Amino acid sequence: MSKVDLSVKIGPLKLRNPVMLASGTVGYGNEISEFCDLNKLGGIVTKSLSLKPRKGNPPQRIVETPAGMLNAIGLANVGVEEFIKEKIPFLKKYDVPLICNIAASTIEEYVECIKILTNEETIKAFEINVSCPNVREGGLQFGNNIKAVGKVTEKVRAATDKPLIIKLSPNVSYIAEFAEIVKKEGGDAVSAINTLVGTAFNIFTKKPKIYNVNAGLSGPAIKPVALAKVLEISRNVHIPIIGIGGIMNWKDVIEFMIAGASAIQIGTLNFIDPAASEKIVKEIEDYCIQTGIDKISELTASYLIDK
Amino acid sequence: MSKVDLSVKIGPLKLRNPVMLASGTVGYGNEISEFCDLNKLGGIVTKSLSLKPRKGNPPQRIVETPAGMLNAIGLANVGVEEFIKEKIPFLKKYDVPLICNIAASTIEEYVECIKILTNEETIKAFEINVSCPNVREGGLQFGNNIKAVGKVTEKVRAATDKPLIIKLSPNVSYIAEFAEIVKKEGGDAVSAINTLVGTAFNIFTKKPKIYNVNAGLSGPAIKPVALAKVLEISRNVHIPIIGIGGIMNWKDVIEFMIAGASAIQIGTLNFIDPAASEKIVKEIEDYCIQTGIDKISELTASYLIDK
Amino acid sequence: MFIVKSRIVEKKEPQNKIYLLKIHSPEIASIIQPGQFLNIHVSDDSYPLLRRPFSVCDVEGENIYIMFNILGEGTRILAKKNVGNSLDILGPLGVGFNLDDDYETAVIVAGGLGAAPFPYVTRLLRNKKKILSFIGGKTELDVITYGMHNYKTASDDGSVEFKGTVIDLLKTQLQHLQNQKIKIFGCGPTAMLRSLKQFCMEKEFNCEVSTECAMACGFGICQGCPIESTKNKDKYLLVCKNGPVFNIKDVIL
Amino acid sequence: MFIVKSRIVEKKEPQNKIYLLKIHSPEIASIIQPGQFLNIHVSDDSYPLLRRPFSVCDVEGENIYIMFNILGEGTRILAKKNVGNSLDILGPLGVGFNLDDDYETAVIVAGGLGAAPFPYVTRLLRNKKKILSFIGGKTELDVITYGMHNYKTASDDGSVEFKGTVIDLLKTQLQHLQNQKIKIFGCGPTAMLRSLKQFCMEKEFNCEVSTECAMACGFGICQGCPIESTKNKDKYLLVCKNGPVFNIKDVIL
Ligand SMILES: Cc1cc2nc3c(=O)[nH]c(=O)nc-3n(C[C@H](O)[C@H](O)[C@H](O)COP(=O)(O)OP(=O)(O)OC[C@H]3O[C@@H](n4cnc5c(N)ncnc54)[C@H](O)[C@@H]3O)c2cc1C
Ligand SMILES: Cc1cc2nc3c(=O)[nH]c(=O)nc-3n(C[C@H](O)[C@H](O)[C@H](O)COP(=O)(O)OP(=O)(O)OC[C@H]3O[C@@H](n4cnc5c(N)ncnc54)[C@H](O)[C@@H]3O)c2cc1C
Ligand SMILES: Cc1cc2nc3c(=O)[nH]c(=O)nc-3n(C[C@H](O)[C@H](O)[C@H](O)COP(=O)(O)O)c2cc1C
Ligand SMILES: Cc1cc2nc3c(=O)[nH]c(=O)nc-3n(C[C@H](O)[C@H](O)[C@H](O)COP(=O)(O)O)c2cc1C
Ligand code: FES
Ligand code: FES
Repeated sequence: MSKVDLSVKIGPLKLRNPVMLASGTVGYGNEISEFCDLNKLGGIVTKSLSLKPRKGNPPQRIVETPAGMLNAIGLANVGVEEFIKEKIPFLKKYDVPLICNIAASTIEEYVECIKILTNEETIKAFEINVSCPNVREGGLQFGNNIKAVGKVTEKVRAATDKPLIIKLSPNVSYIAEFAEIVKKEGGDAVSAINTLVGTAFNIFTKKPKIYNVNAGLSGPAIKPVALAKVLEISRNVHIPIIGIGGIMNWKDVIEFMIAGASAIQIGTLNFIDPAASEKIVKEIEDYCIQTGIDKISELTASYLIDK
Repeated sequence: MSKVDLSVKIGPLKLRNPVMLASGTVGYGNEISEFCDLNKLGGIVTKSLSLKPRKGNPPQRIVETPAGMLNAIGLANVGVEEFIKEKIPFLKKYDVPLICNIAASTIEEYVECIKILTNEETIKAFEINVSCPNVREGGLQFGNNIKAVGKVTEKVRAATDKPLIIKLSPNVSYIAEFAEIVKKEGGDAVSAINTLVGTAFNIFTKKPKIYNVNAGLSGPAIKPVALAKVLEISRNVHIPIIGIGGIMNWKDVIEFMIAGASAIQIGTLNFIDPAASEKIVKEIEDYCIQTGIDKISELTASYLIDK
Repeated sequence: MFIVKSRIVEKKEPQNKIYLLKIHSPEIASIIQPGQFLNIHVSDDSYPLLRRPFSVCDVEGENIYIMFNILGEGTRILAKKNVGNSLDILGPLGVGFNLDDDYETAVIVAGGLGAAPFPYVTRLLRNKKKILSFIGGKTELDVITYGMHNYKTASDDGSVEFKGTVIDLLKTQLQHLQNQKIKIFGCGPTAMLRSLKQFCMEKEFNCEVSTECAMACGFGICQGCPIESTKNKDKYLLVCKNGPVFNIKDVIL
Repeated sequence: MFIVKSRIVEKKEPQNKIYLLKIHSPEIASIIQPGQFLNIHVSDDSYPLLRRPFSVCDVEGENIYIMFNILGEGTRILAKKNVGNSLDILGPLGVGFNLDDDYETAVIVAGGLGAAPFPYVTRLLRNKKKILSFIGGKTELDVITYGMHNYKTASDDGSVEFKGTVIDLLKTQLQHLQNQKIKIFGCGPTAMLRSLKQFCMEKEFNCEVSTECAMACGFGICQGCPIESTKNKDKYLLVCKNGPVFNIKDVIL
């Protein structure tokens, strides 16, 4: 038996450890399960699901940047119906908390998705993506508009008893205000952060490198920003935080927890080393042993700030 | 004689080429003049000056991050009086447009600084730093508050006839709204972007790595974000833009101009290669020759976006 | 699919600016199919961040080969590697060529670095089928004949046998091709694949092509590599998972 | 100040985990003073981004030496460099030791890698002054005697001559020190410099120390490296420009 208690709680959601896989970076778990034992992880978050299947953006969807990458997938996904029929059966085989990430263009669509999914026993929580910068009709206006985020939270809350996580956009002036409204409207936790808005041009063709023009920046480049956002929420709002953004190794996990995260999600790293998350679970345990921590949850918001 | 016309105009300010050195990354020009011929550059922007000298933050002020760095200098500067007495005489020796960057905690302080400096002939323009994230009493509330930015622009505009550039914070939901108010209140141009707010923790001491806790992220990591902000302004507001953020080579300069910048500033790169800016001027000229561009100003906002 | 650290055991420049690395990787060598690819972490640190995809160029016993030229930072770093260095390889990935159909002559059509997958294809087919290869490039230097068999060459500048594109060259052999049961295997720049498609659709030739797309993961989790399908307009195929080799009828290039 | 590409001409590990690079850099070698430093871009690409500062360890003709151990990514990359590789060096930087005062005996006090600047100091003083060196470290492995002269050693674990800190060792020699006109030159961890300061202030010894601080530029343009001055409370000194060597009286450690 392990000497360290790695379990964490995100509101009502209990995870065996704080390491989850982030939405959009593991599909529906199938391919990555060849590289890492899902049963060793804290949780897995699906690609954002919408009511109907989405084709997503034409290529080019991806471009590498210094210590990061831009993506504009355009929320390509199978839709909730096919998800239930084709993807849940696979995920059922695993004993890992499944968190369903939902993206929609209207508040009604969010609610409808939730209603369809909420009775699926395999689904242990919902993560609401209000912040995807790549959908023109949706995403942006929600994620950057405090009233809209409040409204979405309220309506979705009414539609499910399952733990409810709102995934926040970092592209705002004060992210803590958004966490505050989520809390007020009954959300159980916030995820921070989704990608930063970025772009890139080909200097010979003068065209954007990414078809959608604007894209989401992820990877180690954004880690300092993500940490500052987590800290901002942690210092101002009493709500569990799932830290996301540029995590590349166990040290980054610890850093996010110190800054205020109760758990974390690994995104871009899955593309580079799909076996990393399982290793990281082991390594954060070693850190706890080495530094005499009995319960990893003690690390959350353990920052020592003088002022 | 050079075959390419590298000159650019930023409102009323004419520069011999679009390559400037960014505030806070060249001090007052002295040290960097040992590595690069200031007379070859488009312009040089001073470290932010305040009315009184500022001591700045205690160490640690700097930490490296993936493809970037965090800084929280705390606007250490000599103050406007000493600047005039000690620094201007050196800068007078050069034939390079000198742009004075001003930071203050109150609107009155901005105006007072400008009044003291505006009669100095050597100073060719002002850049107003409304966005420094490291000063607690100032900076942040200005930079993220649209009314405050409007007010500062209005008051400073009334205090000087010199070209007036407002340097915008990227830590906002819609930067174009800020450019819009700057335009409305009579600003001649905007600089975009200042640093992103970020932080970092030591995972063994649990203390922030930077004394000030929050710091500004600069360097190639932020280039995609900076480009997206420049593009956002360019597509929405008719005002000259000075592009800043992560420029490491001539290609990045061209990319910023395509995205909408009339000129650019080099920041973090000066620390790594203080001779780079002079080389870059030569290299963008080569690009123009190679691609048949007679006037580099044609590049500004030359993006080809289908939709 | 494996993630393995594999040692470079040989490094060659079979022709100017073309690099060939022989890598000892028994796990991968034993199962990889022609047209499949590897996603390689080219550096020892985290720069550049993403892996770089390379077709398997050839397989010899426990060794695999990759062939590349220097395009950007990733291939620059790779070109500096030496015998004894290790590479972090993810593979085998994707769907390769189907060599086992009912045909007599394999017609290989390669443009520039599109030649990369064909030494392996050639090795496997050499004793089973007739092979006719057509290799094109901008200039003589870009015409890569390494590991190819029974080939004709074309270059835009006429510095080799034929002046014109490799598809133009192919067309001159039309009569010859129509006399036998052929299957075409193509790889090269998109413009070449497009005109190959037109040619094959007109003449009703069976053809498989290896396609390219910017990729983040290479194994189906990022959705970064869409390619338009002719069969289902509502859904993209993924180059990394459903391809990179497709029947030319099935994709819009 | 120059930015030069300089070739590594020799690489040594004078003791376990301590690396010494000899670099052919005539421009810098001809002018650099002991206690000055170099800011080195350790990689060929842009990762890591910032230069890394290293004291000049020694100078021999047209060559300069640096000494380091592996701390993080930058020094890890540096340790992998070999003879023939080039380094991009910015220097000489900062203000070094003043060796020319009026004193008879130079007392060198080094803790751990703080030994780095002293081989050069020793070389320059060897024929001019008496030298007494005190070298400390956590264990025997951390006590670096390379290039030192007439030294006594201390380690926290007692694995060398003296058990305790190097300052404790220094104190045992107090009587001896007070008998002559000395100047102390110190370099090492901040904790060591602090207790050295206390010792020097009490006994009124003249002392210069080389300090450290996280740096971005190394030559005065970023304001990243403040150190509190005893003379002017309203302004920080800059480690890179006003230092790294300071009279111990002038700075708050
Ligand atoms: C399935 C597959 C198989 C491949 N097989 C080979 C092979 O066998 N040999 C070989 O030399 N190359 C092959 N490539 C292309 C190879 O992956 C790219 O050349 C490489 O990623 C470039 O990396 P870089 O860091 O050097 O260049 P970067 O700095 O990433 O890019 C340099 C330039 O190349 C362009 N570029 C980057 N990636 C691609 C791409 N995938 N397709 C087209 N243009 C690109 C960029 O837009 C840029 O203009 C293959 C690609 C795929 C998708
Ligand atoms: C003027 C000056 C002279 C120096 N001379 C030498 C020398 O001769 N030999 C030598 O081995 N080292 C010397 N150093 C320290 C050396 O610069 C650092 O060890 C090096 O920058 C670490 O780089 P890295 O990438 O390996 O580690 P990083 O990944 O940058 O850091 C690894 C760890 O070291 C800490 N660290 C980084 N930089 C410093 C620093 N400047 N001071 C204290 N801790 C730091 C970090 O906080 C981190 O915990 C000197 C520093 C200065 C300022
Ligand atoms: C290719 C890609 C696709 C993504 N798709 C989604 C998505 O569908 N829904 C969502 O909420 N976040 C999505 N994200 C954001 C990630 O979940 C994560 O918030 C972000 O990438 C930052 O973490 P990282 O730096 O570790 O990647 C996506 C990220 C990437 C790189
Ligand atoms: C060490 C440091 C100090 C800075 N000081 C100032 C400042 O005083 N005033 C200001 O307007 N911007 C300041 N900046 C921001 C830069 O001018 C620039 O906007 C930013 O660094 C982004 O550009 P870069 O990525 O090229 O560095 C500073 C940046 C750095 C790295
Ligand atoms: S490259 Fe990730 S899905 Fe194809
Ligand atoms: S390191 Fe930049 S001023 Fe000292």
